[in-house]
Amino acid sequence: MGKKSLSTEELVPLYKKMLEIRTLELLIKPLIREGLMRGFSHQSVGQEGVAVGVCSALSDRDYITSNHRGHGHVVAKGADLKRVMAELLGRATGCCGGKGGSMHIADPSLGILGANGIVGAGMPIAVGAALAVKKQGLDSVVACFFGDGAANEGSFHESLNLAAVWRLPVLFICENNLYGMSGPAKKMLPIKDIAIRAKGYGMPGIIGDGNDIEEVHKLTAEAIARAKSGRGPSLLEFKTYRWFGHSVNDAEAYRTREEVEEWKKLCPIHRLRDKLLTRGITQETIEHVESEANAAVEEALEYAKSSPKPEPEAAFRDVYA
Amino acid sequence: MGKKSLSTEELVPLYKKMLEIRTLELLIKPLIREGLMRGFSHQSVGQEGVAVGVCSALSDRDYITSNHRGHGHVVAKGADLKRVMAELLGRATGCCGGKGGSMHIADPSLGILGANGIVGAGMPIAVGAALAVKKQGLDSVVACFFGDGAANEGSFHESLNLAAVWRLPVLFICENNLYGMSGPAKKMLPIKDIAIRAKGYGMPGIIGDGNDIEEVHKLTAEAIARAKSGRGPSLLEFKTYRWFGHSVNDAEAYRTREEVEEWKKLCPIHRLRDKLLTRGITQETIEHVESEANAAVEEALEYAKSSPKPEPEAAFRDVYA
Amino acid sequence: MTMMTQLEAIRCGLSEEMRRDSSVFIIGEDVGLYGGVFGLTGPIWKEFGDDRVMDTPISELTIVGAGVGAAMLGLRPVVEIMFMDFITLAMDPIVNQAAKLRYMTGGKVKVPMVIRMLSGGGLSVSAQHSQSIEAWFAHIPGLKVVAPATAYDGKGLIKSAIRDDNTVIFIEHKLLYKTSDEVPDDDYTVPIGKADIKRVGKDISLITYSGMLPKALAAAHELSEEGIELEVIDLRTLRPLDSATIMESVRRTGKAIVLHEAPLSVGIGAEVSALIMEGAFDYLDAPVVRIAGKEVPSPYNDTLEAQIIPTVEQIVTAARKLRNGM
Amino acid sequence: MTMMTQLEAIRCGLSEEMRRDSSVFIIGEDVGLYGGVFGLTGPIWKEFGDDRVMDTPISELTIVGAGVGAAMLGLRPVVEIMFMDFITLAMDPIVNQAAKLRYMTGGKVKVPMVIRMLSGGGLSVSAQHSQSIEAWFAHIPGLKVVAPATAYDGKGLIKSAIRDDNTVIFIEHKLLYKTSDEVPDDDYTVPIGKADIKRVGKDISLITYSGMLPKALAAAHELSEEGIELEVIDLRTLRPLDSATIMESVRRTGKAIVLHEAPLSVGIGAEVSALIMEGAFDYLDAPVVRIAGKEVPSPYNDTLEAQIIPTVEQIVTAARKLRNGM
Ligand SMILES: Cc1ncc(C[n+]2csc(CCOP(=O)(O)OP(=O)(O)O)c2C)c(N)n1
Ligand SMILES: Cc1ncc(C[n+]2csc(CCOP(=O)(O)OP(=O)(O)O)c2C)c(N)n1
Ligand SMILES: [Mg+2]
Ligand SMILES: [Mg+2]
Repeated sequence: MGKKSLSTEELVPLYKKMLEIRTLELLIKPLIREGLMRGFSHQSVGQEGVAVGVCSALSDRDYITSNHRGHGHVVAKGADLKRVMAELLGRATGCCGGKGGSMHIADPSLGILGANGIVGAGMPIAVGAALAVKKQGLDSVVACFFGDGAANEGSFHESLNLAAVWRLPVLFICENNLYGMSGPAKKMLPIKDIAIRAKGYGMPGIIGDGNDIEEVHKLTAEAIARAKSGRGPSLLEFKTYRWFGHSVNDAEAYRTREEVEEWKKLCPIHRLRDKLLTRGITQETIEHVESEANAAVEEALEYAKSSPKPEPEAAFRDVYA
Repeated sequence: MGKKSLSTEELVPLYKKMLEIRTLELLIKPLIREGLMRGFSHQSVGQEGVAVGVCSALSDRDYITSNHRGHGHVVAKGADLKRVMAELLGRATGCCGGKGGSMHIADPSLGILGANGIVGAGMPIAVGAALAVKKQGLDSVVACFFGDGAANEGSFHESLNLAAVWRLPVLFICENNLYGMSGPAKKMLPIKDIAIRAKGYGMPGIIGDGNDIEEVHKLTAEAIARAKSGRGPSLLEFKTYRWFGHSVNDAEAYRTREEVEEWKKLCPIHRLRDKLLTRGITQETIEHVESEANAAVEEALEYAKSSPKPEPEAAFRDVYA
Repeated sequence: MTMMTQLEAIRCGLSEEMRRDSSVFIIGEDVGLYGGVFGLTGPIWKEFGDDRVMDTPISELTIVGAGVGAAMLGLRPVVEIMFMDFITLAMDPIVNQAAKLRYMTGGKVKVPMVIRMLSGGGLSVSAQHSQSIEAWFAHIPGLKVVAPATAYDGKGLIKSAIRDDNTVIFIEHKLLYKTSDEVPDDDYTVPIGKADIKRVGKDISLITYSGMLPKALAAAHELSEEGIELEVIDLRTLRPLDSATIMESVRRTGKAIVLHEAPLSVGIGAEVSALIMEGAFDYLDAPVVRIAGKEVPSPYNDTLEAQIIPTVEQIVTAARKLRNGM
Repeated sequence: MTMMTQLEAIRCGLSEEMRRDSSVFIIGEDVGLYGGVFGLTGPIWKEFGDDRVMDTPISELTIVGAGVGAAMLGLRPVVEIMFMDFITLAMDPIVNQAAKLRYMTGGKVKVPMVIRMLSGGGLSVSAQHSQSIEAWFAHIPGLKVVAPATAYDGKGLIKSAIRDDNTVIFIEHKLLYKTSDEVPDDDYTVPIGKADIKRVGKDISLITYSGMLPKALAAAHELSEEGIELEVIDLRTLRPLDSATIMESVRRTGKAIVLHEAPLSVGIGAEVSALIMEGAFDYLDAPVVRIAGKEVPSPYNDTLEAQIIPTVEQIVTAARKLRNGM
């Protein structure tokens, strides 16, 4: 915190984190096909720059709320790959004991207040968490991830307003990936940039390239500094793109292959890789990191697969505290 | 429509309308004290300029949605004083048969889609009505009245967004009377002018003096012209003030007597009266209009008082069509 | 007659009504080009285009509220809310506006709107995409609530719902979409407020609706082989309930089971049980048995989820017990 | 012991808990300087100030949602939603978040929040300010629901609700605020989940809660003069229901009336009736009688409103009939 740009050395573990997320996300479709994973699952391939960039600026004391497309966010915030993978496979060792699944991964001990299946629902929760931070005098911020589609929910408006009037330490992180499920942001919003809405809440509205992890980190760090010094929330809009369909079944009729290909050229991972190489990180180091990331996900998958399923009685636990 | 300013002659009936509203509103407290009126009731004394100014620019084909402070809106839109008064007294002859009361006055045949007891709830309804107008190719607009407090509800955001993306013929009329029930707009909103929020919906955000009926009329007429020519909705913020408490029981601890007195000097009715006199309307005409307005309200009250109460079985009618 | 899935039948009913009446239109998230989460509205969009099948921003409160406004002006919106769980965001326009406007205005307006939503578990989609909260709507005067369990009823009821001058909550179940049955080729409706005896039986009345109907019929089949004849009543409409059909059956059989997927407490089953208490007490050989979803949110893991949704076995066991007077 | 109104008692319970535990705070619209619509929170604000009694913008969804977030971080928010009717705007944070978070995270979090709201009719405040929709919450696993009918229970239950580690829906009734009874001066709690026999009687069990308790007691008084002894059970908690107390009583009396102000269909009364069917069928001399609000929205006119809320006379008549075996 405070420090706004990362050294090349500091970027290396972020490269690894992005790779871990991507590798994990690439497993989803096969896992569903094999019947090992069930339910709805939303992949964030192409958006790793935002998740990792934002979380790289957060400390262990900070919190996030996430949405339905949350694998990247939670892994970036430090969730254990093994337990995430086990959760995706519905195992007893999963971070929610197999009861939450893809849309509900949470680990409050790591500041992960939860993914969410309800579009926009994380925003009021983030505001409340920030209120608790302020009331308790903690040195923390809450970063709240949501999409361009969620920016049209009433919860967006009420949350930004409340956070602003109370000057709460929240970062509203909009991942503008150009589409809701299928609804193009340019048809669902009457404005080009969601960040414009910040004006209506008297807070800074900042636009960044979500596929440039350095920029994401820097802008986030600035907003954190602002929040921690008591100057209140910010709205950060990161332009990015999801490479895959909304969920596993999506004909993607609402966009062209060309558009997808154009965005793939802006891959946040490749861009960081190129930068690292230019800045003197060796090919060996890169490859080492890549194989480490692969191994970590591989290990997580093995862990998950060999983990026990929850015992049936677990269905009846954890309803009440 | 189209014509943006009113002749002095055209202002006279508006003067009368404002007086009718004020006279009616002044009856509320006594009626409640006498036990003739029950329930919650919110007076709009001081805000007549907005109600009458806006509705003076509307035609019979146009629609309004109103809120809990709706007496002025519905009377300005042409609701029959007798039937409004009868409704306030819960009589069978009331415009809702005595079943709605102060917060629910409606008369769709006059384009009055209803007052509303739920803050913000009229906005989505207005959007839907405007959608119907557009779909049916009607030459109508929908004016949606709401307060500064309502501008913090999620419904505000969603409604402005939807109306904007579909370019619907809606006028969002915010009566900024500086307070919600007690919450001062300057504490409940992080911005000075609610009209700023229009930017977030790519629509014009216009600020007007709500106590200057000519200005209200002119700005409304412009927004109507815009809407009818297919250029979509506008947000109009009229600064005004309620002279009385939020409802009948209100200690008004949240504001000073001085503030109230300052605003009373800006009385929309007196201001119009002065203008009319300056512009050559005679004292006699003014007094004639005043006594007519008084008589109309008096007559409405008599009508209401002498009207029958609904028969008990009426409680069981009108649940389903 | 054509064999079709319930999804096709509902689509067919929607299309026919849209052809018949130009004031009918569909409004919701991803209903157009995307075609709806399970593809139901896609072909309708192809036929009618963007004006009649309207994709909206993600704004449930205002989608439903706009439905109310459009209906007040004489249109017949069919609002799609995707998963029923999301209706939590739009209860105000339904309950405080649509259900009450007619009454509050002394009969001056009507709100002919249909709100379609998907309920139920069984797909491992966890706690926020699996609920069955029809009981909420069935509790609200001014609303009608239907929940068809077959293709035939799906088509017939969507037509009735659209033609109804009141707001109708139309509940579909994820697992029923793929089930098929015979659907007439010409125009027909299924009346709102009328239950249907899906299998005649003399021993026990089993009252159910929506996603549980196939399990009820499977249990009836199994029990029949042991000589226990279940009468399976499909409520189809949850408000108003067809008390006459229930009573006639229970008075005949003297035994009743009520079955639904929603949690037990204060569910539709409670209402049916109470109604039977009031209308057939003297005919009952044994207390009415309720079989319902467990009192927990829906878990992700499928083994866990299977624990909380009523099973054929549970029905069979309950029926045997009832028959044996235990 | 001090004689006080229910409003004072709830206020007193809130203040005491706020003194005891600095993590407790009140959040809602017009709760501070304005003091709440009926003045309940005003003196608390005077004592604790803006930090502990927080006035919010008019944003129900986010007020409740913020309560969830604050509770997840260890605070104990007491959210005020003014009239219960407005909760239609905040069902998502209650039902999809607060009620499910613990389960969805496999027990990792708790959401210790209280949501206070005013229910009921009788003040001519029409259809959007008079509802009693407690049945919705009582249907949702993960929530607790309480509805005290006396000053004593009001204070004791608000304390239990605040100390509870789960989300508790706390329902107050407009007409009960002014009713008074004796309240102990020292710290005490009323357990959640425990009904209370407010009047002992041997002939008929009358099960009720919230705003109907005074009418139940008035009817009991009147009936007693004719030699019919009503046992009046005040449920106090609507989820979880205290089935044991109900059963014990009904098995003793053999007759039961369930009474509430909310509309009949799929209300709490249905659940109680069904429970009695299941737990005391063989003890019943007659079917359980439900007395409930009429199936209409609340009208403004007071004569009309009186038509739809259960009356003492209705209870007396029902009890006489039951006693006479009709
Ligand atoms: C309240 C609610 N409405 C609708 C949905 C269905 N849904 C899930 S994700 C989604 C699109 C969200 O778009 P965006 O916020 O841009 O996030 P992205 O999927 O692009 O990451 C929709 C409509 C939902 N889960 N919750
Ligand atoms: C959804 C909802 N929340 C709260 C209330 C209670 N309430 C009624 S009017 C009001 C203040 C509204 O303020 P504003 O919109 O500025 O209108 P004004 O009263 O100033 O005309 C409040 C909080 C309500 N009726 N509905
Ligand atoms: Mg998106
Ligand atoms: Mg105001």
